[in-house]
Amino acid sequence: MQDDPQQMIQIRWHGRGGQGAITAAKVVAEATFKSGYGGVVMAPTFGTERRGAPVSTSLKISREKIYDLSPIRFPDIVVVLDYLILNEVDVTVGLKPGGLLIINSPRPLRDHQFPDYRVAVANVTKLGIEAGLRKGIVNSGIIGALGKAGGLVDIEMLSRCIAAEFVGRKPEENVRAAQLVYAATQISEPSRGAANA
Amino acid sequence: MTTAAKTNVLNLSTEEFVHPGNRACSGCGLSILYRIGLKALGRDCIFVVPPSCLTVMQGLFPIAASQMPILNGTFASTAAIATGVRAAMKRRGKQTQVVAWAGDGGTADIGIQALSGALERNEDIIYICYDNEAYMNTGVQRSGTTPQGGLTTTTPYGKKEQGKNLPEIVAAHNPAYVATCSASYPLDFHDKLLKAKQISGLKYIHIQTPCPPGWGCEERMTVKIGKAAIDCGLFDLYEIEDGKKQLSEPSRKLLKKAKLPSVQEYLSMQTRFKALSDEQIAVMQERIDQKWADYRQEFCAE
Amino acid sequence: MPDSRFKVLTSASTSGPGDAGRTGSWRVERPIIDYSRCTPAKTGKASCHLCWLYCPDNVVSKTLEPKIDLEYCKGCGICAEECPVKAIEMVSEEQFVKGGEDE
Amino acid sequence: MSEKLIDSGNNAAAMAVQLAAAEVIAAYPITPQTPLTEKLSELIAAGKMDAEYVAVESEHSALGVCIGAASAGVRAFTATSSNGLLYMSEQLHWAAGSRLPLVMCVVNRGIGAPWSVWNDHQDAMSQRDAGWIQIFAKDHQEIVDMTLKAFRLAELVHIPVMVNYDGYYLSHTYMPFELPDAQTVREFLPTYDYAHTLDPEKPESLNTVTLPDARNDINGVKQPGYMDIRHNLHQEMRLALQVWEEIDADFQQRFGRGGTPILDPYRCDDADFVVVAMGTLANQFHDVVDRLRDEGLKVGVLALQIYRPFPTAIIAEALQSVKAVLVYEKGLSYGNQGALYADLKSALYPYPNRPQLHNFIVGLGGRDIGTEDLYQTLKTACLQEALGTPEQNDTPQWIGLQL
Repeated sequence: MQDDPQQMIQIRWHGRGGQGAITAAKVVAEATFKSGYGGVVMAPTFGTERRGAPVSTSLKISREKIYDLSPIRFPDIVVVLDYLILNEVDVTVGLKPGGLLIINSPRPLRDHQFPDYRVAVANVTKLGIEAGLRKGIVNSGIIGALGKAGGLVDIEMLSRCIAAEFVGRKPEENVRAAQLVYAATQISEPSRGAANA
Repeated sequence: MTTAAKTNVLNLSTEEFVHPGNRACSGCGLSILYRIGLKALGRDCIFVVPPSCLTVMQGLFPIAASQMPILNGTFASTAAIATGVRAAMKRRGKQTQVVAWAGDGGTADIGIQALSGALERNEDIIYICYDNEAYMNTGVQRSGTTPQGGLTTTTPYGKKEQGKNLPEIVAAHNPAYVATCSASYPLDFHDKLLKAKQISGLKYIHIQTPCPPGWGCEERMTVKIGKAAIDCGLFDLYEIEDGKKQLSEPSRKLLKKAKLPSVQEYLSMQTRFKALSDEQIAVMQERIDQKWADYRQEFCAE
Repeated sequence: MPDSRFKVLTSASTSGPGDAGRTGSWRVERPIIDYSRCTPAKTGKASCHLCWLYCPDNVVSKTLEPKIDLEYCKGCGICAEECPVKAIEMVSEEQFVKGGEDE
Repeated sequence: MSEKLIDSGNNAAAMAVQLAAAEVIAAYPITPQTPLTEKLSELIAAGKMDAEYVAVESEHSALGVCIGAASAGVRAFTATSSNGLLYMSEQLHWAAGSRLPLVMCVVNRGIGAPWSVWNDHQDAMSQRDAGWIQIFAKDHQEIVDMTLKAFRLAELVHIPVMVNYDGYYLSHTYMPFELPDAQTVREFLPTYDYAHTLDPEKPESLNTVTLPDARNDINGVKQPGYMDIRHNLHQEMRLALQVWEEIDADFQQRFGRGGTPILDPYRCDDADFVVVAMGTLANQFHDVVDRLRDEGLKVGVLALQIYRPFPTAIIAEALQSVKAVLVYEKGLSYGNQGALYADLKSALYPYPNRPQLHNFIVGLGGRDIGTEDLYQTLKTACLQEALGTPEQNDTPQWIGLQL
């Protein structure tokens, strides 16, 4: 997908207010920009963000400048920072068949059945604690899962951008979390055999 | 407490900063203040003035009646504009004194938000409110400081509510300096300004300012009426520095008097109070007596 | 620097007397000083000068014989009211009208 | 050295203001502008920007502080949105009338009631007659470049400039842009100068009561009355268009970006149908235009970069011979039509072969503007051969209504 200059990759992030979905998307935006994508647009949920309430953020990535800033309707990738959101929000709305669904979940991959999609699962919450972060810090870790399953940017660039974003806020631990998640992420291919997005 | 040299009429500067032939009414209390006040402030000042009698008195384009640099601004933003001028002076490394000079409407009513903000930030400005107790520039409408019972064009049967005690509202912000003055004691005002110039932070000076057309009196009575307000104990001259209140001489000397002249004498000098009933005047007198009983406790115990 | 093509007209006033014209014409009564009673004039010493202090319009001089600039004096009478020795009398302007109905 | 980075629109604006070396910043928080002034206060507190930050009690005071500072000879800046802009409306007129060279960012947002924190252009449009120059940015690069150019324009022509950009679409969105080199900016932007700086050594009374008629000054020289002063503001605001083009040319020479200071056309050269829009909406049409071009329709989009002064002759010349002009806008003059549409219609009226004009109202209070909706409505308008009555043609169509 990176070879076609016209192709745009659209990532929608689901989290809760305060979980840092925007920061995570920002880090990935920065990393993709630094990796040579000329068009990167990260647009947070527009409006009144409240701690705990479900929020979404969109990230569009392209080789060329992006002119259309309207919200993502048909994402290629959906990232879920808290598997409990799956009960509240239909996170797969518009997700292209064969698209990638990344979930932070304590449950094994087999518990997350989405036959039309590639699914990547990691226990980001647990790995974050192992990395030395306070419980509930998942935004740096989830980037590792995206790094592994998304194949957009390598983990070294992501790690550098995480370290820069978290200056003064445990940068090393945050990088370690992303790297632990990168290593632990498990991926399943779509069972209905849809074409790769 | 900071003290300043006592100025008397003989050593008061003869340098004048306001031109004759300006548009102030005949017998204007504000004119006395402005003329004498500028002698204390000197030339290194920038004035910020909202719509008020002062706007008109200062001249109509292209002629200025005053020799000071003046920024005329919108009604509600005197203290904010003064803040901006002060910030610019700081940037330019200048000590120029920034003086906001507004009426009671521009201070107690529409301008109180900006004043409160500037007080909270303790901006290094002098804020002067000349209080003629109604909107005189627009033809005598009630203001927040119009006294209870006062007749104005918008209180044709007398104002029902009590006036705001603005200096106390200001003092509750704990600024660097609060003082009250009277147009009838211009030298007291002069010396309080000299003192204010020495203090950094926000200095607030509130001046009772008789207005013959607004108060309903002969023009020649401006000074007399202002003095009567103080002599009967209705309006007091004081300073608050570091949270400590001190009466100024014209009011302090009342502490020694067993009985003050009745407020009736002051009220009867002006037609604006002719709607007051005897009961209302009695209530007013009671309030004054109580205030002075409290003052005697507060200041004579020391 | 402003562009020379632009005149930038604003209302910026410069200082000068008589913005309201010759305000002496506002007067209905004229202050007349009786120097035989006026303290500084009588004693020849700088003293009193309350007429100068209280004059709202800057038309009284701080001189041993105080002078009033009738060009601009609005005739408020504060000087007369505040004079401690009652040396100033307010006299109707009618008395100073030259000539009469014939003119 | 210039720097390529990715950041939010609000931060882009803050960095431009930092580069412009504004010395007094006064602002009051309001969504979606807040992060811009938070960033400035942070830069100042951290010693990265040498300026005074005044945390004021209202927007009215924010512009009041700027009026004071600018009158006293110092470059000042504020920013706001929506009701905050309306609350300072009186001050806007005041700043323009006293010819203060202020710059303000307005992060466009719908106006209450009912409350909306989302984007449209009604806030800026409501102030179009205040005497401010109004420019509209389409992306972060334009926010940066226009803000820098705005300071120079304001200070050359002595008219305040409002830099508008879309709330959330730009303010909170991260995208790449290039931040110019500080030294080059210093060369581009001369030191601040106000013609009537408050000065005890040269005292003037500013904004004094001004009579209806011209009046002699103390030297006997005739000075303007109120109407003459206001006429001069109008004339010089018209003339500012030319200066804006000159500034853009100079900016392009120094920084390599520019060339479209007034109109930014996309595929308009041979177009029969031209969309006119401001801000991000104009950019959103790029893909729509490409798609319709692929289908054989000669369509283009023209972004209007400066709304006041309205580039009457320039835009009329550009559009006079196309078949139809389709004005899409995020605001309107209630009880009439879109303000931009009405302006454009009046600009084209003197031209004998003036095109058909259609007005579309979109995205009020943040209502999603579906790119598909833009495509469909534009296509329909282009293919519509049978025209309705003049009144029907002239009636704005509301796109995306849900009830």
